[in-house]
Amino acid sequence: MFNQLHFYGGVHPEEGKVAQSSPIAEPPILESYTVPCAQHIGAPAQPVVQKGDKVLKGQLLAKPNGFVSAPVHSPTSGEVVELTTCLGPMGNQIPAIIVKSDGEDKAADPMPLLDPANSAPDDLKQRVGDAGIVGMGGASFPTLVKLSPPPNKPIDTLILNGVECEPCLTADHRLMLENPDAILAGARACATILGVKKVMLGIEANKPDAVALMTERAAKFDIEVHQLKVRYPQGAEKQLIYALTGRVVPSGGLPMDVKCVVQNVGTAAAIGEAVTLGKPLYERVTTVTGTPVVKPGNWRFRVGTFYRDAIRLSGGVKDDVRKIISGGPMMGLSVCSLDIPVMKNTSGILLLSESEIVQYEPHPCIRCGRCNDNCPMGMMPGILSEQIENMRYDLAEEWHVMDCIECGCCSFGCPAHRPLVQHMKRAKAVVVAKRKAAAAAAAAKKPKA
Amino acid sequence: MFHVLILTVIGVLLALAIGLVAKYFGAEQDPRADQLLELLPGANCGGCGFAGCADYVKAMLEGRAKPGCCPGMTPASLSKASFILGVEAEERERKVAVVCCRGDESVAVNRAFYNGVTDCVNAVMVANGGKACTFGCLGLGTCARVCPFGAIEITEKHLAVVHPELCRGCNKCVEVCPRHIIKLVPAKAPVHVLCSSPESFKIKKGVCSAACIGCRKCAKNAKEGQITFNGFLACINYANPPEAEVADVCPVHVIAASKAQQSK
Amino acid sequence: MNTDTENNEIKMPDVSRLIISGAPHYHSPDEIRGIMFMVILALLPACLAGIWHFGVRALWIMLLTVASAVAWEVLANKVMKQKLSIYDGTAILTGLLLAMNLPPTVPEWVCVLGAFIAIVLGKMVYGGMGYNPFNPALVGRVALLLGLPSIMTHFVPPMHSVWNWCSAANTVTQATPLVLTHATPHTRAEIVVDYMDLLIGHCSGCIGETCFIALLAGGLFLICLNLIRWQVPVCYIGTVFIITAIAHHASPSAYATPVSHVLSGGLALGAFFMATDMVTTPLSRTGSVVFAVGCGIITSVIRLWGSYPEGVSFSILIMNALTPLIDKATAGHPFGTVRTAAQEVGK
Amino acid sequence: MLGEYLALIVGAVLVNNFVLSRILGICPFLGVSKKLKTALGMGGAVIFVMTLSGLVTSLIHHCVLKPCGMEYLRTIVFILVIAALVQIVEVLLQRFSPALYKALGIYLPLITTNCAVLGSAIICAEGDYNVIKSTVFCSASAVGFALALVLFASVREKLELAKIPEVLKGPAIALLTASILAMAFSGFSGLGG
Repeated sequence: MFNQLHFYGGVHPEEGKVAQSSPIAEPPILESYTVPCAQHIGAPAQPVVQKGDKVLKGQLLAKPNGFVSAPVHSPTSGEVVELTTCLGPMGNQIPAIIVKSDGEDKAADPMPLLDPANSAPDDLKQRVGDAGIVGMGGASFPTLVKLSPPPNKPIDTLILNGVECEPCLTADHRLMLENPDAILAGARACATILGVKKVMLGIEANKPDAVALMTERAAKFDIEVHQLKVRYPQGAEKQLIYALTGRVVPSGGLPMDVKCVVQNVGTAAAIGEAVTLGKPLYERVTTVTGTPVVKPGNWRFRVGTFYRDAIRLSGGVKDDVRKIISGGPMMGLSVCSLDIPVMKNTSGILLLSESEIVQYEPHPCIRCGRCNDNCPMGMMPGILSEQIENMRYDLAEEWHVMDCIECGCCSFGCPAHRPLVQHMKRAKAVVVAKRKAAAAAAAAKKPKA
Repeated sequence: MFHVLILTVIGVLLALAIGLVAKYFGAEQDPRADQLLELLPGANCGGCGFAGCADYVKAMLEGRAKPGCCPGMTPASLSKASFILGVEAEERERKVAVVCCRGDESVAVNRAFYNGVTDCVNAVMVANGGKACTFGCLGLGTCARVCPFGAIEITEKHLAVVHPELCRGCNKCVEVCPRHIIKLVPAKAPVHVLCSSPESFKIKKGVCSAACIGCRKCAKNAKEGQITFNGFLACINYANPPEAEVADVCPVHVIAASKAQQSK
Repeated sequence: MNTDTENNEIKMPDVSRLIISGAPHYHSPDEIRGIMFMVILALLPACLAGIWHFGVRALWIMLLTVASAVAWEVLANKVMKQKLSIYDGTAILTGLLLAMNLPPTVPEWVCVLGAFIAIVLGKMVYGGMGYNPFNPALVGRVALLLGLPSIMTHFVPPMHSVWNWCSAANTVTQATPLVLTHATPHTRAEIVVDYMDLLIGHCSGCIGETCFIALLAGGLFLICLNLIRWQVPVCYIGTVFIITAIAHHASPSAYATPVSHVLSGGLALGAFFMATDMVTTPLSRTGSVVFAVGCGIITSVIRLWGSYPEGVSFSILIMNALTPLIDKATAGHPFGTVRTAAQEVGK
Repeated sequence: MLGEYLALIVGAVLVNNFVLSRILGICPFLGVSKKLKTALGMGGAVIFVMTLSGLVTSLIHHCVLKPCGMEYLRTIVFILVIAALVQIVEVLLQRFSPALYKALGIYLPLITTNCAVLGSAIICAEGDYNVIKSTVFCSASAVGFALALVLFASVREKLELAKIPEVLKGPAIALLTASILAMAFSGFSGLGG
């Protein structure tokens, strides 16, 4: 209690975790599921089924296309109706497979069971890839890639991220309370794969029940549980590593540069189930919440469930909904349709009513320095924003815009209501494009010279 | 007389010092560099493929580039530059940018109200922008802001329009457009297809009443190979462009006569 | 699966009313107007002290300056064809700060002129709130001080009656405590400065700067609300204290005691309300400390060795000019940078 | 002795700052202050030229003009010397820092006619400073000039991002800012005796 670990900067928005006491519910089988083939960063998976094929629950629908990719499995048994596209949370069309369920929900034969502590690391790694596991905290980076650090980057610490610093979301919290053994088994499997001894689990102090339970269970797995200060963005990789180990991830670097690998508890649970039960990733715990929702709660949704169905299962809405957000209120994506499927990284569906949405008009920066104090990366969002407004991306690059982790603390606290993080996202996109073009130009020049 | 002597002595001594320094520390400079720089537009737009006008001049002097690379040079200054460099003048086709979308607010459907930074790059990052057509111009003016020649206008109905008489074809707007709907085309081309969506008729019809419906009437009224199709989208073959009359047969008026030709 | 009946009962979101916008979707309730209001509130004790000491004319000066500041801003908005910007409260605050920096005997036209210099030349020509490099109120005050020295240094002893109308005509001039401490060494010995008088502001000076306790209360209020950084007043006053203490220790007859330096003049007003002005001071905490220490050094140097008795306004303006450089110097180290540099060296 | 030089330096840098108090050298002050980097380069160039010109002119003053009783030739001789010095600096800069040479542009030859350089030399001659004193004075003045230039450039870099009304952009706002800076510096009056 007295020694809560933390990082520099950050904010403390209203927590709004109304769904934290409602247990994870099982939704009924829906008529059909629209399973997107691009649920991860990297190349979309390649469908291996055709229209009219009969599939079973957990059967492979699409295979990975390249190293940075992940397979997709069927959420239920039934028939493949169509290979089409659907709207993703980013607003773009992504390839998808529609599976019409037969109502029997018959599972395919599970993959052979493995022992998280004693199986061969390569077998376990293979399983993580086969089960289609991706980072379930939001970034959806294929976990197999994360667990395959290059040989020149030794890893000595595995960090489990049970922070869930986003307000409103409670999925990871419930998962830690209801399925701690899967998380710990998954953590052990990851540790075996990476060959590390030290495993740390960080939980924010606003979840004392989860801290107590995990501490009790983790003892026999030799996993340290740490309580962290309630401060957003405590769950950001670089901040979490700093709070737990005191190591600073270098600018532009990855956790592996400081010998760490960070896994979300949801991902760990999925790995645990894939290893001990042989079950691929086709369902996840998602929070449906927000003041307009009649019955906010946590659900174990199958991948491919439309937001429309998720909201309907939660009893619909009672107010006028003005914003639907995929994820939490600080970093989530606002979406413009209900026909978007729940994906492997959908940690929450948040609805905001008229009174909660902010439609401010930005004022000029009054240089109060709050963004600077709030920024967990110690940047100067205020000055950067003015530079970016004037299209001075060169200056912005000089003032370290590329270090931004897009947590939104600056915009959250800005009394002038400036779109600070939005400006920085744009600058990052522009700078990345510029660097790519420069690299391409350099590559084109080289052979001549 | 004595003061004249003193002044002369001081002057001679100083001249000697300057001469010595210039001899031992002086740097060579090509006198042609300044002349060439004067002939360039000086907008540092990067359209030549070099980092600004001065860099291009350097490249020309070192023989790494030809005088025709700058899209903004007038033919007269181009021939002067060729003369200075002592190379053959090269004919260069004038190119202009064209925004391949005519879906302004009156014809295109908005699927949601976008409340954020007035910039297309930002809008695309938020649920792909408010416009339902993912190939439609968002009209938030990113291209107009990067144009060094002020050639792009955002209409009242939020659509970017290039004024070909001002456009120098520097490619900046083409690079910055997050929807990739601005194209660099020969200024001579008589018609353009003002739509970029190759999606199916079903999807396009729901989102924009000014989209190319893929009826192929234009292709039938043009010669072989002048109009090709990419999915449901008619594409002008700029190497062999069709006549301006093709525009008249288009039922949705998505094929429009080029403004550069109209203004002539 | 009786979806039909369910659909009848369950209300679903109306997709056509959805708004899309970039994260974050939550926002803290703070806004500029609220901050400005709090700063004005924090200035009130000092205003009341000014009225108590210098009579109701002080109130009149303050109201007039604030009103003309607002009027000039409206006029500038109209001329520049901008949206009205007076609602953010910065014009009121600037006017009030300027008034508190005027002696109670100033003629009315000086208030209007000062407000013009502060608002129009100090702020609006730069594009309005947020873009001005110098503190507008101080620009107004320093311009008046240099242009109209006799009017701006016509200080009177405090009145004992609130209803006294202390215009220049019916008052006698009295030197401020700082002018006295700035005096020649042999007269200094005779001056006995009563710290209690300085604390409650029972001495001559500008309307808002005399009462240390009232200013301290306002400053503490702002620090508690986290609207100003406590480091700024502490470092500023601390630096002045240390430098004047060294000077006093070296030559007690030539230099006044550090306590009297801290309590007298515009130091408290400057340290709590001017050096903490958000727009014209560095963004980062480190930068603020550098700024405050710089202000302290310049103030002490001008007070001890310059020809002006008071250096607070000048020092803050000079440090305002240094602010971009300080920002640039303190922006160099985001989280993680140091390590990269070390690694690059390692490579 | 030391105190005298300290007073001289403080006086030249802060109190009688060439730009902000004597209003000398305004041309490069306004012209080369758009970017901090060029301002630093210009400041360096001026410090170099002024120190050297202070040394050379006072040598000429003491060794040639005064013994010959030809103080009336002062202005023309000093201009000659300064012009030659600037030429040399230009050649050296072009060789060793072409980027800075390009950035300074026309303002580098303009140091020739920079009244600050001539002004400092004439102030020294008028006050009949000895060689060391005039060199110190000239370099201190140049430091003051560079200080004002750098301060001003940093403020102007910030103003570049401000929404200044179109009519006031450029020299208008620069002059206004310079006047406020000059007012701020006037607070130093009386320092250094």
